[in-house]
Amino acid sequence: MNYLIQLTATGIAIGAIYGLIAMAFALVYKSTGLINFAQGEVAMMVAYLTWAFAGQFGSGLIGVAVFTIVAGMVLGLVIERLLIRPMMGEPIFSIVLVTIGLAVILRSLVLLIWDASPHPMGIEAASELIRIGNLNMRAGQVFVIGLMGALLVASWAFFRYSRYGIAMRAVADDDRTALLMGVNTARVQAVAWAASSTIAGMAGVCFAALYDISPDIYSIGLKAFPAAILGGLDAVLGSAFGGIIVGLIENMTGGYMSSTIKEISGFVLIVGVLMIRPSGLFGQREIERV
Amino acid sequence: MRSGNFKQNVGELIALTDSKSVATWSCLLMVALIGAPMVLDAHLLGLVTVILFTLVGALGLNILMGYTGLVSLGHVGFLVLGAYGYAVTVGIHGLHPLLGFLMAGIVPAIAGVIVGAPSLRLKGIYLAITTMAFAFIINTAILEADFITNGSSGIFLPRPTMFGISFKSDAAFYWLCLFFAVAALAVTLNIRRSRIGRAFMAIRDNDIAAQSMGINLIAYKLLAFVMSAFMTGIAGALFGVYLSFVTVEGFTFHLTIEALAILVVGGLGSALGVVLGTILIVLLPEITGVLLSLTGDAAQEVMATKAFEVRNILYGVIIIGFLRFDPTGLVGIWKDVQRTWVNWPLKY
Amino acid sequence: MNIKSLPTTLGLVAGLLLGTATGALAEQQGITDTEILIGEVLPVSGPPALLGFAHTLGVKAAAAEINAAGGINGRMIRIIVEDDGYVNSRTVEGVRKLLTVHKVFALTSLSGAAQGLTVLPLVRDSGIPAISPIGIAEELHTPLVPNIFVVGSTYDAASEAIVRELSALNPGKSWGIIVQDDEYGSLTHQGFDRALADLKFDVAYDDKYTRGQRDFSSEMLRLQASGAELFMMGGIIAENVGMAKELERLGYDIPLGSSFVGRVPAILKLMGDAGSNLYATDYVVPEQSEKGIAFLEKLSGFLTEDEMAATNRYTFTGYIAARAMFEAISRCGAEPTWDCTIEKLEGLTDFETGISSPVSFSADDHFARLELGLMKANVDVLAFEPVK
Amino acid sequence: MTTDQHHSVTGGAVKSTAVLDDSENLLSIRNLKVVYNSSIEAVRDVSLSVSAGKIVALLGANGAGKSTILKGVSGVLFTEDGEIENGSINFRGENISELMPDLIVGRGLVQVPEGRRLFAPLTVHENLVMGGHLVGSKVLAERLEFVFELFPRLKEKASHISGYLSGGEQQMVAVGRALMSDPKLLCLDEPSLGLAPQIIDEIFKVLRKLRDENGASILLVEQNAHRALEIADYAYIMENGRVVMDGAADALANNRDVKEFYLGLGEASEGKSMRDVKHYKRRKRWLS
Repeated sequence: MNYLIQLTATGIAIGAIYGLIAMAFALVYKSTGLINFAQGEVAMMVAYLTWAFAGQFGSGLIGVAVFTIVAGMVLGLVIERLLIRPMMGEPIFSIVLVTIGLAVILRSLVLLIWDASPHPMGIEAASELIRIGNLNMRAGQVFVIGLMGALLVASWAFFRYSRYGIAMRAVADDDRTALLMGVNTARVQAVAWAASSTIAGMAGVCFAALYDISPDIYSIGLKAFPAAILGGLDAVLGSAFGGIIVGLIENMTGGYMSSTIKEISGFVLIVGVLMIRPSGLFGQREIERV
Repeated sequence: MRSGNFKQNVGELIALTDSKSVATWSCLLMVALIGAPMVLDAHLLGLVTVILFTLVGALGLNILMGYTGLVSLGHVGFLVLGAYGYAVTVGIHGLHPLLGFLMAGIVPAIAGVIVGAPSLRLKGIYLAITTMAFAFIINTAILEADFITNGSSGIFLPRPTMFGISFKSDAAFYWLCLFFAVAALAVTLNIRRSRIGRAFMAIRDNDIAAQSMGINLIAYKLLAFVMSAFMTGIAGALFGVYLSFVTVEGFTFHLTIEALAILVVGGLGSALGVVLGTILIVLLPEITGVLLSLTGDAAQEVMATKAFEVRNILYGVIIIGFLRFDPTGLVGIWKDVQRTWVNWPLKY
Repeated sequence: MNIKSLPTTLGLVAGLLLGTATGALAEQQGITDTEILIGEVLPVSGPPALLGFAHTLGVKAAAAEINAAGGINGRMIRIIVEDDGYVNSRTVEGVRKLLTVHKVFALTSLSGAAQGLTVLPLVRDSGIPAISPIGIAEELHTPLVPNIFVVGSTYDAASEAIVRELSALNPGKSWGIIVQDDEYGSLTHQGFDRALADLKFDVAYDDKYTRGQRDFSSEMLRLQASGAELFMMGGIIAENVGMAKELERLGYDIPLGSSFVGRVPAILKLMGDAGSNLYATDYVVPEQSEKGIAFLEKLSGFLTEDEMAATNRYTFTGYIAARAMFEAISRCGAEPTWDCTIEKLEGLTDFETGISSPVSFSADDHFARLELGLMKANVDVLAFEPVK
Repeated sequence: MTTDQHHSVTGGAVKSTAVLDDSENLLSIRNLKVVYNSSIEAVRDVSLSVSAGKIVALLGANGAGKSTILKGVSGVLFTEDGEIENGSINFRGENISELMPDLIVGRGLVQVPEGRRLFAPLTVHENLVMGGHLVGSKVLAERLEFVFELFPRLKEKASHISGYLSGGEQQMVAVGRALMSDPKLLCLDEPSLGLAPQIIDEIFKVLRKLRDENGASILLVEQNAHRALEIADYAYIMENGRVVMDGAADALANNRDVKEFYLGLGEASEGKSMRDVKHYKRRKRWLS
């Protein structure tokens, strides 16, 4: 029983990181209809920037948190302004390819500026052990679960009740008509990119704090793909849940089957799910009436 | 000189070329390519060989993405299956290389049916991700099935001997790749002007409309996957033979991105574009090397240890640059140049 | 050019420009009156640069040492490094370039094991003397390849050694093992299995993970649940760190065995206290041994401070390989040729470098197996120290 | 034929400037020329105006350029590679032809797009909130009340997903959504398209009510000339990107040519001879 609880707890912790990145995927998809293939790379870049910041100015938690948010927002805005907005009106596929190009650039940039070796993130607080019942958790693991929970509630309320949130959903559905309603769609999309990069950045920093910083952090983006798809690309909340599900399934297959299956379990899962529900578990089906 | 581009019947429209000069130049190029090993040094010959077998794979992807408009991010999966199809047949069981090449096409083609099946239900990004998932699953499957594939140990591949000809030398292997590249190009060009090709392009432009015109969506989408996978598989086998050693590690996800870059840079859906794109992308490292050697010492210092990174950044920049400033790719530029050449000094 | 391998080279020659080919036959490539050109293909970019770059430093130091003493019979050594980023196709390109564009005289590295296998036919057919201290795959030395020499130890031997040593220190204890899903992992497991067949201990946990995996929570939990008392970590760097830290979280403090592959200071820095029970075997001396300290002292004379910070065990292995190669070339006297160099390498017996057991090759064995020694991590100084 | 002339039903050819006087008009478009993809001319030299408190109908067949004018007015031409090459659009004395759409909405000019274009996954309530995107929350609540009063059915369905509503209900949401920002000028693009006659009645009744009771100004683009002329005060008829006729709605409704070409009420409906056809062609030419 304890074994199962342990598996569940750590599965939720890693799932929360996937979930955050999946939320980031969904945010961009929802407001622009795009998949940002550089999402994992954005997370990595923010983590590296934060690492460099912590190296310079110390690893005070508040300082690191503020910097992460600022770095994420700035990175998101820069990407949107330099790469995405000029592509407005081009086919979706072309813009998706632009993000693939961005992914390649960000990966190499990290190696160019820093180096290829793993380094400790330097946030000691994250690796402190916390005892809950009879299981040990790292403080960072508990934090990331809490962070995802908080962002989950916040974004639910945002999209449900805030007028800006509703406007974002409207832009996602039909940006031209949103324009006619007086929405500055470019600004909405910029905000979505900023928010997405910030959330991804938080996930990147948490991951780096738990598992060290190294140039292959971007691969959490690959793990979050199945999560986002599973939840439904257009469902921000669904994606977060998708992350938890993928984390849990990974840990269950790892804990009861084998480790090699664990690493692809997410992909196997989505292939199965997509065959049955082509828009994911929580995704909106195309409304055929209109 | 022609004063314009007029087609008077369908035959002219679908002809491979209506221009004598294009035909002449193609023949000259062919002769030059056949004679290349006599002139090029080993390094350059190696590069041209890489271009040739990369071209086979890129043309394969082009059938799926360029012609039929189905996005695949898992083409490296077909590539690795092709390499293993050949390696298991020839490298492990010692069967005839011809059978190996056949398997290199058939195995991925079968996988193509399996991967293609979701394309009937999924569209766009969802399909792209399913294909990507496939690439990851294939890798694990090959590693796990070590009783067939030698697992992680990899398979040694000697250069083949077929019909009494040994392809051991670089020149001979080059000619083998040239043969496959020309064959792939011929197939691609001819698909384009056949009923199948027109069906593919109809699906690309509007699959619902295509269906209403009597095109069997299921059959043609699967056919596109099968043909694409077959060609990509052949490229995988050639790649494996070139490396002389096949492991899963040799086929990274990066290859998929490289293939996408080729199509984007060259110009999606155009065979000429794929050729130009392949040449540019394969030669990119050499080009950057030359360019950076022209710069100062400081840059060369960076190049000494960070050459790969600089190159990759350039890679990304080129992809984005083409998408942003010239979505028609190199083939578009080529056509512009041609037009300017013919019409100069008039605009059009 | 090597006369014996001429028939096999004919294919290559056909691919060469005729003039260049005859030119190459006339005089030995890579050698001038003042210079000997040595080539290496290695990952000096990307994550594996950690080992590749450290290796180049060892070779650089060895060359600097020789050059400072007047070079090899008056010729200075110049080294050309081709970066392959650990990608097989780029290794092929790199070796091709070294052979035909730079026209080097000898190769002091063939990159990693899988990369070495990939370029094996190319290097073999060219006839160039090559020594491989990093990629130690069986096919590189058995059956004998006339011009390729291998120095060091195999992964399976290292794994077998550590399992034996740790079993001897902890008699009767049960083992757990996890390996990477690649060639390195399967060799590690082979070594483990050989020790198992001999010592017949209990194996409580046995698993395989996917390359690049970072989160080992479920695996380490299974290890703990299995009750294994000794653990063979078959990862390289980030993976071993992940496992050790996970075990620390679970509060499961057992002796951890690892191969020499990831035995670099970076790993200890990353592990922190979690690495306090980490053991390894290696065929080069640990940094914290007498010989190790002396060697690093010597290196600092040839390398900059930044470079010294990047040194690790691969600097040691690179140095050993380079010294052996240079020794063989110098024994050829004024007009070294490929044939002569290969012959002199084969004649190398008990060649001392001071940082490993002596290097010996023979005409029918091109693999110098160096003795493996047990060492333990010292997390306070971020280095390994001998165990005895 | 000079392009700056219109054929007024009332008195042959008159100078268009006589009809347009910017100071009195809410919206006045002068000599507008719109080009798509820098090559296709969709609208040329169109001048028209809407005065406060009136319903002005813009009639014409498919492809006449009516929607293009609305898009130009709303500032969304750029999304379709369209461009205003010439002319001006004055709204309440300000040239708005260079403004971004959100700013135009902010000035009080709102469009109900063709085909309704609801935000299908959003609820009716959320769609309405979107309409009031630029107004303060207090005004928003008032306007919501107003729209629900206008279309009581929407109140019942406020929490329904708008994509699943019937066509008529969707049109109500679309009109209600546009009214949310309390516009000075409401533009409707083919509100009758694809709707059952009684639904059209209902919608048009609301439009009339808006004008009569709330003093609303409306620019109504319609193919259904018959219906439009019923409620409009003034109308323009477009053909091939140009305004070919304009006049008071009732006068137009009684014009012989308008009757025949736009209202389908040709007197010689039976047994058309070759002569009729020739006559038709001649008049058709004259009209364009």
